[in-house]
Amino acid sequence: MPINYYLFLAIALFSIGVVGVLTRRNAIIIFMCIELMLNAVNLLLVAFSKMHYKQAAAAAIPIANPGIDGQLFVFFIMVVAAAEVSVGLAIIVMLYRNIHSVDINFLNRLKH
Amino acid sequence: MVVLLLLLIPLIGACFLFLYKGDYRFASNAALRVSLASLLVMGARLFYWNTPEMLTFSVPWLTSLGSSFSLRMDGLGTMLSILTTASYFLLFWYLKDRSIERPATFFAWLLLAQVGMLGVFLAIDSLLFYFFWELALIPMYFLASQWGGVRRIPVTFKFFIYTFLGSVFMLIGILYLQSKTADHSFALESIKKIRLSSDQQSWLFWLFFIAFAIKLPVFPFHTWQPDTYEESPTPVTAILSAVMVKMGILGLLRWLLPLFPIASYMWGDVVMSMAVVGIVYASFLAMQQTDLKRLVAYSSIAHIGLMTAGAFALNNMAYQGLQLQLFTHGINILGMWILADLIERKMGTRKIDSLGGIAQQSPTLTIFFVIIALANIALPLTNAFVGEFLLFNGILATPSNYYWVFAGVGGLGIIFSAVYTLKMIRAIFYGEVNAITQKPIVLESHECWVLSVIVGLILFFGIYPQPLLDMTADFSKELFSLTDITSLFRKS
Amino acid sequence: MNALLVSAILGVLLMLSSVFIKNKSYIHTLALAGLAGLFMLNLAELNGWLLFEIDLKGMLRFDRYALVMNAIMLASLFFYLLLSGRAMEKVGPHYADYLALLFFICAGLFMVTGYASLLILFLGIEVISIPLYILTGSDKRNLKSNEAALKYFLLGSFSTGLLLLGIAFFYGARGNFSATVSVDPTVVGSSLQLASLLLLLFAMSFKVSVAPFHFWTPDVYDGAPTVFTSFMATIVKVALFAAFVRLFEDTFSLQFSIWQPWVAGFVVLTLLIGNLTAVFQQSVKRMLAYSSIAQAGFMLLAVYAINGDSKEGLLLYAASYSLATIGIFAVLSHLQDYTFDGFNGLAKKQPVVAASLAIFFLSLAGIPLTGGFLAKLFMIKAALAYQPWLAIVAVIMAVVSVFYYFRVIQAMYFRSADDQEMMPEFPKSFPILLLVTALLVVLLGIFPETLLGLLYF
Amino acid sequence: MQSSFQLAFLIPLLPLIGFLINGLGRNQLSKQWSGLIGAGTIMGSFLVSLFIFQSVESGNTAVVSYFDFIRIEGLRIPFAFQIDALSSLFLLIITGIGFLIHVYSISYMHEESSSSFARYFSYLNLFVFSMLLLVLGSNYVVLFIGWEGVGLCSYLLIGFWFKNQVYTKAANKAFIMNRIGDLAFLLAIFWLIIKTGSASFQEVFEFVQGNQGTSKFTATDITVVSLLLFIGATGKSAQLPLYTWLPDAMAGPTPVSALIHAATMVTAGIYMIARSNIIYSLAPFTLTLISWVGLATALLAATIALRQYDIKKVLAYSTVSQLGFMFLALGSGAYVAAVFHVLTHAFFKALLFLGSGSVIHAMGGEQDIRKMGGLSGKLKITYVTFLIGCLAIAGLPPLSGFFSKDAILLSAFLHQPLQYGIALFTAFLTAFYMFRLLFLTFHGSFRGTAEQQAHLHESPALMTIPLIVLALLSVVGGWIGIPAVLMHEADWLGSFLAPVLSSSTHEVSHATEWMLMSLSVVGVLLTIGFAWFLFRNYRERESKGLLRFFEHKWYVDELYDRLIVKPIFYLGRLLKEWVEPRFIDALVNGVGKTVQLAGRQIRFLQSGQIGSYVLLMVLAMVTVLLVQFFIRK
Repeated sequence: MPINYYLFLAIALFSIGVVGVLTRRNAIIIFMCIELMLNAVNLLLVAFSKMHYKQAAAAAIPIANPGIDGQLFVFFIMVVAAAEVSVGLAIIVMLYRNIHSVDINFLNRLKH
Repeated sequence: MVVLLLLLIPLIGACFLFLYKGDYRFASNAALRVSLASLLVMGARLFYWNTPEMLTFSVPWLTSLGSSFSLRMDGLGTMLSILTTASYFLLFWYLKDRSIERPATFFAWLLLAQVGMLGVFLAIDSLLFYFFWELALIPMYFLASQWGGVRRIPVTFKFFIYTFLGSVFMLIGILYLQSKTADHSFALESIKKIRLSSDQQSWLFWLFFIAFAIKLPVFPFHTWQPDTYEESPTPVTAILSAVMVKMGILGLLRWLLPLFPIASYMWGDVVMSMAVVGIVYASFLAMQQTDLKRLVAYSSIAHIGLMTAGAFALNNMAYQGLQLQLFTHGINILGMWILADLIERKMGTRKIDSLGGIAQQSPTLTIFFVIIALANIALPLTNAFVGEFLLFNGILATPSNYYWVFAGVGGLGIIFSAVYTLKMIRAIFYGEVNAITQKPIVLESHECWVLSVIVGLILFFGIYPQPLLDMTADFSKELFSLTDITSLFRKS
Repeated sequence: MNALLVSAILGVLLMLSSVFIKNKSYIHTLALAGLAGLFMLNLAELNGWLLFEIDLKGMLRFDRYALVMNAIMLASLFFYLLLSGRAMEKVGPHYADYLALLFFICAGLFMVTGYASLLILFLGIEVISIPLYILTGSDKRNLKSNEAALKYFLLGSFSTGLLLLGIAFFYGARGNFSATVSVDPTVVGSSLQLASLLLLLFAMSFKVSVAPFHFWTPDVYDGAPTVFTSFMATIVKVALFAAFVRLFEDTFSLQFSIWQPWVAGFVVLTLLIGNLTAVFQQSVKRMLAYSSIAQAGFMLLAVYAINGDSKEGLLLYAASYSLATIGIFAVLSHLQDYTFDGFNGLAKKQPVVAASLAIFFLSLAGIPLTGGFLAKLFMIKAALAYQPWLAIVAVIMAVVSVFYYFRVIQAMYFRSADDQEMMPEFPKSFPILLLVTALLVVLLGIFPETLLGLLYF
Repeated sequence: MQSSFQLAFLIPLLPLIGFLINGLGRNQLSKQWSGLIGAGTIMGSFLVSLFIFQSVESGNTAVVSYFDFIRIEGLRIPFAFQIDALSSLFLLIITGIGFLIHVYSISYMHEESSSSFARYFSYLNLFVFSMLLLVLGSNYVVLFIGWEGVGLCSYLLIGFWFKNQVYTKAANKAFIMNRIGDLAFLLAIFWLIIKTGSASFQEVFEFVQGNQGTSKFTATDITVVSLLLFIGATGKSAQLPLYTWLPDAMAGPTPVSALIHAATMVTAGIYMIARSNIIYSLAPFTLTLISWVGLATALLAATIALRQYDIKKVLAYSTVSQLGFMFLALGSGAYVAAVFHVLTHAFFKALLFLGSGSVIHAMGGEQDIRKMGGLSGKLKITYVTFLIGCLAIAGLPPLSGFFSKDAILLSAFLHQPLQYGIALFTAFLTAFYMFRLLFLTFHGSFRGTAEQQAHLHESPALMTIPLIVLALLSVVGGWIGIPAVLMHEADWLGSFLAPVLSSSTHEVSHATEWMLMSLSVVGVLLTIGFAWFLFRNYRERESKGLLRFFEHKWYVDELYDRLIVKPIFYLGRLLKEWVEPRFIDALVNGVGKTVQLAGRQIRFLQSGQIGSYVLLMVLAMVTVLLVQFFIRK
């Protein structure tokens, strides 16, 4: 299967995430959309890693396990995303405690 | 070495006064001593310490940028250093035993400004020049804004912004020149070596000229000046107009003309028109003023216009006259400000309409005022005459096609200056005394001395200006050789 | 390398320390000592003495530039802790934890200054961002703080997404994450390359708050507790700029002609928006937020014109800008009234503080004899080598900046306080420390060689 | 060089010393002392001038150089004195008459307080100093120094009683009008310096004669220079259009009017043009212009003098008119005649002014002749001397005025008969208004108040002696220039001045000359008779028509006010009220305003809504990507 399919799929997912961020009001849903963007990137990385592996194999370049770094990167992204989730949810909860809402439209004390 | 001393003495004095907050008497005396010291150094330079190594100083500084801390005192520098040290000494002498709030800081700022101005006069490294240029500006800003009049804050802020805007354009010009030099240095000598096309010269010319024009100020960049002069405390105004405006002229003479002679010729007509229009314009406004300080301020614009026109006359006569005028105008205007301050302090008002008849009560003051005012309108046998004589002579001999227009229109200044000066004298001193001018103005001895010294200088150099002319002869000759249009066009 | 590891360890130590040590001043002292140690270690590494011998596998590269930048950041951080360390206590009860987070962030800073692989860049940025989200929201009861935290968090992770997408494309095009010069010019022109280049440009621009990706900055800086705003606006920002410069100096140097015009556009936009918006602000804190955008515009010139001047300039900028801003925020955190009138008559009551503040603002405005001037000078010089008009825009904007910086000076010196009890009280040592910082700023403006000398000898 | 020339520096130095002593010691010196110093110093320089004069007469001339006033690359202006026939002659006039007037002043000013008495004499000495500098200078710059110096002193002395703002206004007017001329004079000097590279008379004249018409010094140059110099002269010597200051200048003390505004200063213009006669003889156009201007001035002033009632005003206008005659002479190339008239005019006009001073003194400050009359009885000496003065100015032989005026009329006749006619008519007018003045003042019945009548008395000796001396001079002063037709080899003046002044010698038959003389004499006599008939016993009459026009001085002052003063004032106000604040300054402030306004607007981008932030960011990114991928490809 050519790489382009993965590419377009990932970009589509990413765009969906962006559009979600643009359109939704609920902080948690926005955050989910951001996660969607990250996962699109994960998909892309895996696909590329596979592609590079194939190329290396075809060209018989003597590198130790080619394309592995892409997959490693994915794990890092997951870890970081997890950390972000914890912090982000904590922030949202704190906010909810104070204004009993997670609608970002109410967040405009700071402006101009 | 001398040059370094000249900078160090006021600097140390300033730091000392900043740290040590003395009472008025202490502070003024300390400042007086400091200014006396630098005046003595200057005198020593004139008579003993005039070997080249005495007059130059250079240490590596900001070498990574290609700059260096190098000073040199040439004829022009000497003239202006004398002016600076003398004006400061006279001013501080005059200010002796006068109560100002936070005196120590006041004098410290003034001395710091002196460092900046002397640095501008002596620097031969363009970046250093820019440093001192700004260093001179900041203290003036603080002085005017802290001890000034009611509208001081907006007025002085405008002054600062305006001047700063001009100077940053110059900074770009300086950086551009440095990038063009062979050895990537800011030194004047290596900048002089660059061969610039006339287009490059043109826009560099404007980058520099704007800075100087605002500082001077030349019409139509002058609008900050009357307000600032009016709102600043008069001693600060005195320094501003006696010494600081000379920075602009020096910029023209040492940087602009020699670096961009062709552009100076190409744009000479434009600048000269601005200058002479400025003379007439400022005279007209001066005739209309009712406030003594504003009147003197506008008259000073007119004088500056004449000097600027002279600078662009591009011939030896004008250069000589201009440099002589730098000194004489400084001394005269200093006298005018001191007198204005006296009158305001003793009479409690600056409005010339509400004064009158002072001549009956205090003849001595009147004599001083009349002499200095007449020197201000360049009556023969006063110091300003020779300067203006040579200036006008040079303007009439300028290589432009409109030389006679410039000379004629500028000459109107001779008439108008008489008009507003005599008007002022008549309104302030003649006529019957009124409620305000009842009590006579008794000059304290030191005030009397200061004015006598000024009058002495006026008369001496009015009768025998030769020493000053000789002082700047070499500089003028060199400048002329660099800006001589005929030879320039023969070259290119 | 030394500093990176040790700072992480110190972070853990401090986190635990809150359990054993109750006296906050001890913790403060401990943190200061730790910082001093880090500084020493960094200098040691600068002289080639390493604590551990680790095979970095080409992931990190601590060259001179990175180390000097680290040294600058550590020094700034040291002064930061000295000046406003105690002010943190006002924020909330978890004093030790704030300090711990600071040290973790430090580790992240060293990663972004010294990364040799985009993976480390990504990790570094995250290690910086996540604790910053927490610090921003650390004033839990304060709605502004909450709002700022959420905005920062959402927008920050959004930009992380961009960054990652860019890295992914990069990987696709080059087959590795190494941030060194591309050896294979054929791939340079490909669409993937282009896309990754632009996406990374956007992401980095966001992190250093370059227009049009600056929108989070004013709100977050305004909402966050002042002490942490000061940290974010200075040390973090310069570190990220170092990363920015390295990315475009090494990784994308071959696409110079492609990205330079865009960067130029961003510079102009940033200078305009930052300066013009700052002119109209009423709160000094928010004004400083916008001014930090404006300064970012100047620092971006270092990215625009990658050459010796601009890199040295960035170092000077990092030092002078951080010190000045830290000092200003330190004073600000002691004030009740954040509007310009809050400074009225400070000169009479606190001459030393006022003088130091004046020096800081003069430095930010780029008046000669201060570090700020030389920094701007380098930048303009660098830009002049490519585009005169860019330099002209820059200086004009520098003049505009005088509009708002001098409003504070006017308030301090030329106006008198309407009510005296509003006047802030400072700790005994504070004015002296502030003065020292100010003198450092001046020294940078007079003898920059001492700093730049570290780069090459 | 003649030994006596070494003393030349004393001539101006002594008055300067007098000025310094009187000026600095004005509060210490008693009146006697300051008067003594004032007059004594002038006496001293008069004696020195005599020495020098007789050694000049024996044919010596020299340029005595003291120090370099200005010495720069390509220009050297020494501070040097030129001693020749012309300057030595003027030296005598200035110091001689100056001395007499100083003496006169001692008694005339005795009512002043001692300090202002000393101030008066210091000014007077300073004036003499500057005037001597003017005539002694060997180059245009030194001449100009004196030129401005006398202007200054005239300003100070007109405004001597500075409490009266009318006087000070007149002083300002005098100074400023002089400045207008001075500007032209300066420009002429600059022009000469640029063209010839020098300002000293000898070098300039040699250069001009050497290179006239060549590219070095074209005909245009000559015209320009001569015109500018002439404009300068009109300012100082009160010619059209710059004459109006002189009548107002009568605000000063009467001796001052006699010395400055009749005898010496106002003749500086004639001196300067006579000095530059070499340039002028090359500029026919300018000469014609000068003659016409002079003539017009003479006529105008004479007509005005007809209807003036202030005794000093009449004399002032007659001075203007006489100066016009001198310029007519210059214009007709008769420089000697002009200088001759300067000399004689100095005698009789000083005499007349001092006489009027004596009258005013007697009348207790009254100057309006309508309030006088019949004074001849009380003021015998004054009357006689005044009568001599009138006869002299009217030009009756053998008094001095006759010879000089005759010379002028003759030259005019030769130059341009029409001018001769007008000049002759003007001469008759002169006789008419002078005798009108005489009759109104001294004849008929006294028209003043009673206590004035009681107060009437002859002035003290210190005042009458100068009158007598001047009267003698006015009688004999003309005999140094008796034309050949009356006596052979008697034109001493002409031969004396010949080396300096190029005299136009075109012969005229004796018959014509006789005819002209007799014509003028008869005419004058008739006019005097007419005046006697009219004013023998005067009755106030409302003047109407042309006379009214004359009485209001042709409304020239009003005209100038409308055309020059007011417009300048309104223009200035326009600049102050509108151009400066609303235009230039508004432009500057506008920039700052714009910055703030822009800030105010851009601020609203920061809406505070995360959504809008993201949207803007995404939009920016999309634009960049699109441009990069589809346009910049």
